[in-house]
Amino acid sequence: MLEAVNISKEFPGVKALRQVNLKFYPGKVNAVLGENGAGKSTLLKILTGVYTQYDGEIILKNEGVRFRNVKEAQNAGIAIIHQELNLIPELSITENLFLGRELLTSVGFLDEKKMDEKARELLEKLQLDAAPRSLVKQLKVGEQQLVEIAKALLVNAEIIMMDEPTSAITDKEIDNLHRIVRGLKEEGKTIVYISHKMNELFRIADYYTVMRDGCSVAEGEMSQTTEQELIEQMVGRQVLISKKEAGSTSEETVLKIKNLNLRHPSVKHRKLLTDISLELKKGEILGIFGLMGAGRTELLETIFGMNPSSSEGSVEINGKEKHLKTPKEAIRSGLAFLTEDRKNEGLVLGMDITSNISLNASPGNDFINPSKEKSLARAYIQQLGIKTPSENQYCKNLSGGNQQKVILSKWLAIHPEILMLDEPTRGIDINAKNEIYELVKKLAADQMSILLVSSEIPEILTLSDRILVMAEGQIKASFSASEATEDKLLKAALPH
Amino acid sequence: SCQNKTGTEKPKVAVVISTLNNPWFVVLAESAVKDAEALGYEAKIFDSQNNPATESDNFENLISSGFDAILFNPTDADGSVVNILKAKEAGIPVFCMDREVNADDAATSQILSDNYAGCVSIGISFVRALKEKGNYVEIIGLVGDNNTWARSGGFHSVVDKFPGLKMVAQQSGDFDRNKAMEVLETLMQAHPDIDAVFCGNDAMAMGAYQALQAAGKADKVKVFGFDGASDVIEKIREKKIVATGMQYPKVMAKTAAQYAHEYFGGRRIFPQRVPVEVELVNAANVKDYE
Amino acid sequence: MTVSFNKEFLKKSQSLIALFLLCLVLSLLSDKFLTGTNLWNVLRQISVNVCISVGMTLVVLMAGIDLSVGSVLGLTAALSAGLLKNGLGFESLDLFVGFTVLGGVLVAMLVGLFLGFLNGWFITKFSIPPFVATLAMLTIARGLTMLYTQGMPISNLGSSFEFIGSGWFLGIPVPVWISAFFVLIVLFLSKKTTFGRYIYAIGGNEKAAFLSGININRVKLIVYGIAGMMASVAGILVTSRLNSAQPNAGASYELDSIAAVVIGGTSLSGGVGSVTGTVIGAAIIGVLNNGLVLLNVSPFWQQVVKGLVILVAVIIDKINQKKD
Amino acid sequence: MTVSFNKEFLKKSQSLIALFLLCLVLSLLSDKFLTGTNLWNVLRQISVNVCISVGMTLVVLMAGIDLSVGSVLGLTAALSAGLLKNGLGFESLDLFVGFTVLGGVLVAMLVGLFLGFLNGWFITKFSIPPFVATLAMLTIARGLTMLYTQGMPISNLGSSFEFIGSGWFLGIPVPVWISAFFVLIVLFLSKKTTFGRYIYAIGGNEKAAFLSGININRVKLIVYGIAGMMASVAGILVTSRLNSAQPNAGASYELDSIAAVVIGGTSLSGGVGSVTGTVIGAAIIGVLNNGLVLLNVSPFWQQVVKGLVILVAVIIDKINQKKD
Ligand SMILES: Nc1ncnc2c1ncn2[C@@H]1O[C@H](COP(=O)(O)OP(=O)(O)OP(=O)(O)O)[C@@H](O)[C@H]1O
Ligand SMILES: Nc1ncnc2c1ncn2[C@@H]1O[C@H](COP(=O)(O)OP(=O)(O)OP(=O)(O)O)[C@@H](O)[C@H]1O
Ligand SMILES: [Mg+2]
Ligand SMILES: [Mg+2]
Repeated sequence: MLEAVNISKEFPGVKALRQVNLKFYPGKVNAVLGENGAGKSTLLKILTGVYTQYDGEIILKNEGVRFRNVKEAQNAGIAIIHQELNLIPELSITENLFLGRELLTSVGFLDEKKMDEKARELLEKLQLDAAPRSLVKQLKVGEQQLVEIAKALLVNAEIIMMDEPTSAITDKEIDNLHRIVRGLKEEGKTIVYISHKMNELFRIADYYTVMRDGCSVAEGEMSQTTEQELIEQMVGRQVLISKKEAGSTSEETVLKIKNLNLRHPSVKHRKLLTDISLELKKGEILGIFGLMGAGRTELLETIFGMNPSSSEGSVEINGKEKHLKTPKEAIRSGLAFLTEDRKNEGLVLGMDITSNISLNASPGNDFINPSKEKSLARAYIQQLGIKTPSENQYCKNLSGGNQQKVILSKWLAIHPEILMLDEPTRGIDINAKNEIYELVKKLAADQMSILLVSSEIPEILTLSDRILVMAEGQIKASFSASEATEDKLLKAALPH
Repeated sequence: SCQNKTGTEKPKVAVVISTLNNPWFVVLAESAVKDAEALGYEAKIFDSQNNPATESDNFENLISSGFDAILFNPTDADGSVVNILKAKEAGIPVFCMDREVNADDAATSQILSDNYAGCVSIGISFVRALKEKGNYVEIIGLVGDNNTWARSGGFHSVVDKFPGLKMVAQQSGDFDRNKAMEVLETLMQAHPDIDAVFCGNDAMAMGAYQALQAAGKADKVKVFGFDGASDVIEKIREKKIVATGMQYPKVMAKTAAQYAHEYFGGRRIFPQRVPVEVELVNAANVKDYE
Repeated sequence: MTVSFNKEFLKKSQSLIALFLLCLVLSLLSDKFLTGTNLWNVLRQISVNVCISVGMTLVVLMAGIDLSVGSVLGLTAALSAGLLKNGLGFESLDLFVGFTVLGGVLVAMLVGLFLGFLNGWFITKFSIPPFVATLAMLTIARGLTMLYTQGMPISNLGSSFEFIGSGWFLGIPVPVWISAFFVLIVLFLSKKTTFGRYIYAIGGNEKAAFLSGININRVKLIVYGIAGMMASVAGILVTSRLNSAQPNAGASYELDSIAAVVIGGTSLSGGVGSVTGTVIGAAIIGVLNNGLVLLNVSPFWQQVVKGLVILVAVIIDKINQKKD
Repeated sequence: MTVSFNKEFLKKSQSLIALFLLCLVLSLLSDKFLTGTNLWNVLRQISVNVCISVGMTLVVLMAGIDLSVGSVLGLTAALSAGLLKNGLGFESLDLFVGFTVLGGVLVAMLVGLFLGFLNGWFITKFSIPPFVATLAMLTIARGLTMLYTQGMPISNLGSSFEFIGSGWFLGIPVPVWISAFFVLIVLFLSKKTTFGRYIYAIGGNEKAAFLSGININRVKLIVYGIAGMMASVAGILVTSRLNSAQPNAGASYELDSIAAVVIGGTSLSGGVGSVTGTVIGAAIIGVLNNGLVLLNVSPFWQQVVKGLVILVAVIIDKINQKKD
């Protein structure tokens, strides 16, 4: 159906693709695997007319094509969900869905009604509970990702490419998406699917291609391979993920939250958080699990001082009551917060890696110490395996997973007492994920306390000493590491 | 300066003008150029954009590019003094046109149009036309411009002596025809019964006249301007505008160019101030003005 | 963007509150303010700024800016006046083309459109920041105006031309008809067509708009073209009002226009705002100018008061928005 | 932001190429251009714009804008001149305070700082768009200047004051020393301090900066304060050069200043750019003004040529950047 022949692409200082050859088959889910920075997104962008400067050839239905812009690829029947969200925050869901392919009335004007109707249908199909007219900026990242998916489903494309469509959504929505993908597959469409979640790939994919360092290194039927084999092809060696050993936490309470409540910003009498109480011990990793919209992000944000006027309750750090009114105060009190939305809240994309890592690393330090910052940046590049030509690379030029690593470095660099992680391994490849797990475990062993929010049950189970389950803004259950299982967590997380 | 020039090279005359954003000054500048060229010199206009700092830049630049005389229309009576002194230091004669600078023996000579005196005569004609009684509106020019205050001052020095004449509003029209028209449109709402309008220049007088005409009051309200612009002269002929002060940009330009010519010829003694009278133009004498 | 009668709508119409308050205060301070003639005066006076500003709104919605509107106004005004008065002569061909009022107006609008396209072309073709490209056009067009007019006004353009700026039609001043006509067209364009949607999309997130297959350069080109054309319409209004084209007509109008757009709630970073908001913004500025003269506030104090009122208007707006 | 001698650096210095080309052309066209006096003239002439523009650079880097610089220049210039000339009298207390040159300068700078803070306060406290807040300040400060001066210049301020604007020190004009001094300070501030990094971060991604614990409001307040203070420094330069404070000094300087910033490669949407770029931008404008006068280009044509050269300069810049 669609074939890439000897495609190469170079960015200043980076050879992103070297002579990539691969094929995508109709009626199949074609998975593309590879570490962060292997070139997956770049390849998809070439195949969809985003990048027009490249060497090599694209063959679509046995004919060579060269798209000069996005529209041409669209017209050729190719739809794509980009890895980075590409929505327009100030426009409504409907307006975003139909952008560039609006429905018109017979006289040629916008047919709002019809578009809203279709949007509502589509949202229902994806089980996204939002009005078609609500603005995209009011949606959380996960919801936005669903909108992005809906956008690709809207056009009747023959080839649908999905670049990490599930990085921000939870298992429930993933199942939903997979149902839809299977439907498309049955219609004979070509699906290209990128994900770092191995178990997911084994559930949905039929055929795979592995990329490494800008080359395609292996391909085959999904049913003929194993996770270990794939990982070895991606990474070049074995990766073993080990569970955190119990018992390294002390009895000293670092963070104590009592009766935390958060009002809804616009709807009166609605609460986003209700009577949350929890304790975090020194050196403990406390996992917080929940489905999308459970309020986990709100909880972390509130602790971090981002909702001072709409929240009540007490937050104690090291036994001292704190009224944190800004992130600055929170950071001063020893908190760090890795947000889930890296593009809008995490990175200054126009600055280089060094500056981003040092951005909040120097409280009370008025002057920049270039050599110190440089060695700091280099240390983290090394430690987290950030794939970049140098520490002076602009963050906007990094692959998604590597951007995530830069944000993590930025927070680690201030050596917080309490580290709050909101979906820390979103979009991170399996190898790097493992490295981050090891790092988190080591930090905990060094007496850092960690609040871990994740939608990936294996991640929660691997890392946590204790697990809280949230639903509808409340804590519904608490498990120790030994008693928690996937089943129990899921059951507790379902809203009643 | 010119003494060092060889005979083959024509002396260069700079015309530094306060602004080209106003037709009156365009006439002044272009006449000066024409007259200088007619006398056989190369001449060139510098626009100070109503900004003494820009004027300063102009002076520095023209001094370093070797001009031999300056026909100068200053932006400001005080702010321009340093500039003239700079030229003097470089041995370049400066002949002021129209506007005065507050320094003796800085400029070689000043050929001046006396805005204050001109508006005194307008004031006198104003008092007569209104028979010492009535309500009037004054539309002044740009509030930061010193001509604005010279004109307003001259006018009021006469008119304020007559208690029967009451100024019901004083507003700025920025020397702009459109702005003056809009201002008067609005003022007529608050003061429907005015008898006269005095405007700080002729562009504003035209705007005021048009506002009155549109409101059907052109024959009841007497309009006075200043400058001697041709469209106002025509309106005076049609008895639609009462009077204006005729300034002579062309005469001033010619005199200045002539002085420069004589300076090159060796003359060094010039009168410090040469007043060029502002003449009152009204229906009685309008036929003398083409 | 679809306006239904809900909170969203109330939120959007907050600048109306500032306008109403302003009118209320003025009508208390002066019994002349709320008279028919005065209100028609205000409407006629703002129609020039409204024409420029609706075009500017589209540009700003797209996260652009057009500093050249005042100069384009001046140049097209001078051109149309020159053509009307002197026609177009080709001496070598012994050819002379006279222009009717309609002809002069059309040429002006075409030239405005062309200058706007030129702005858009530089901006899209060489990815020059809009600020720089239109600043260059500001200077160039003003220079060309001066060259064309030799710094002198072109006057006496005939009474049928004057009618455009000073006439009345069905009890309403002609400039008000004209500006209302263009407001409606641009409003419609911005709200009901794909083109308008694309403008918002580009301002909201240019990259996302690009990835949705929108031809961004084309949209930009057209929007700058419209802005140029609207400036020329304003130029015709000013010229016909005075029955004379002034060489410095329109100088610094860009600031007034951007002020109307921004006071009307359109964000300079694009994507948020509306043409209706701009009309309200222009009305606030116009009413303020009128009120200050009506109350005979001294010209020295006027500027101070004007600045304060603009601040207060925007603060009222912001406080009301926050309450929601 | 760390500048090492690599491609990045070359890319940043592209506007230098435009400046060099411009100088080359001018020195070929006029033998007066490359003379010592002329170059000092150019440097002295641009020092006012440079002073304003380095402050403006910080504001624009933060995705803000300051339209009030020209008016703040005017007000502080008038104040310092007034104090120098007339001192400060409190009749009721029978008290009179005279001012030395240094005292007058300091008061002007403090007032500039204060007006800048006021801008910043409105912008952060009421989240008013910078364009509107500083536009209001533009009007208010100009009005206050008119009130203070009654529309008349304040002149004859004494020769020691005049020295600041017209004197020479170690063979270099004093204004050049002063502007160089401030350029270096602001350059250092923007590149070598965390405060400078915060400015870039806020312009690049305000939300991320906030979440990184940066006190955004404080940074904004200080930056607008600096911009106001730099405007007052420029005001002192202008006033002392003329030995007279003009009531409309600085009018429309904001455009020149923003032009210098943008031509120098700083993006109006913030986060990208540099103080060095701005100095080059100001130099391009200054050299151009100087060159056009040296070459005897008529004033009307000057505007046209100026616009074209600015376009070409920026296009050269862009094309060179694309090549990479
Ligand atoms: N615009 C750009 N400029 C410079 N380098 C770039 C640019 N975009 C991508 N790269 C580089 O190209 C390489 C491939 O990036 P790509 O985004 O394709 O990786 P990926 O396989 O999608 O990784 P991830 O799993 O993290 O999304 C990376 O080294 C990246 O840093
Ligand atoms: N600004 C807002 N306006 C309206 N509703 C909001 C806003 N922010 C959050 N919500 C709603 O609050 C609820 C909690 O959302 P939140 O994102 O905190 O959950 P979560 O458990 O972190 O989910 P996720 O996995 O998506 O991060 C959701 O129903 C969300 O739609
Ligand atoms: Mg990717
Ligand atoms: Mg979340």
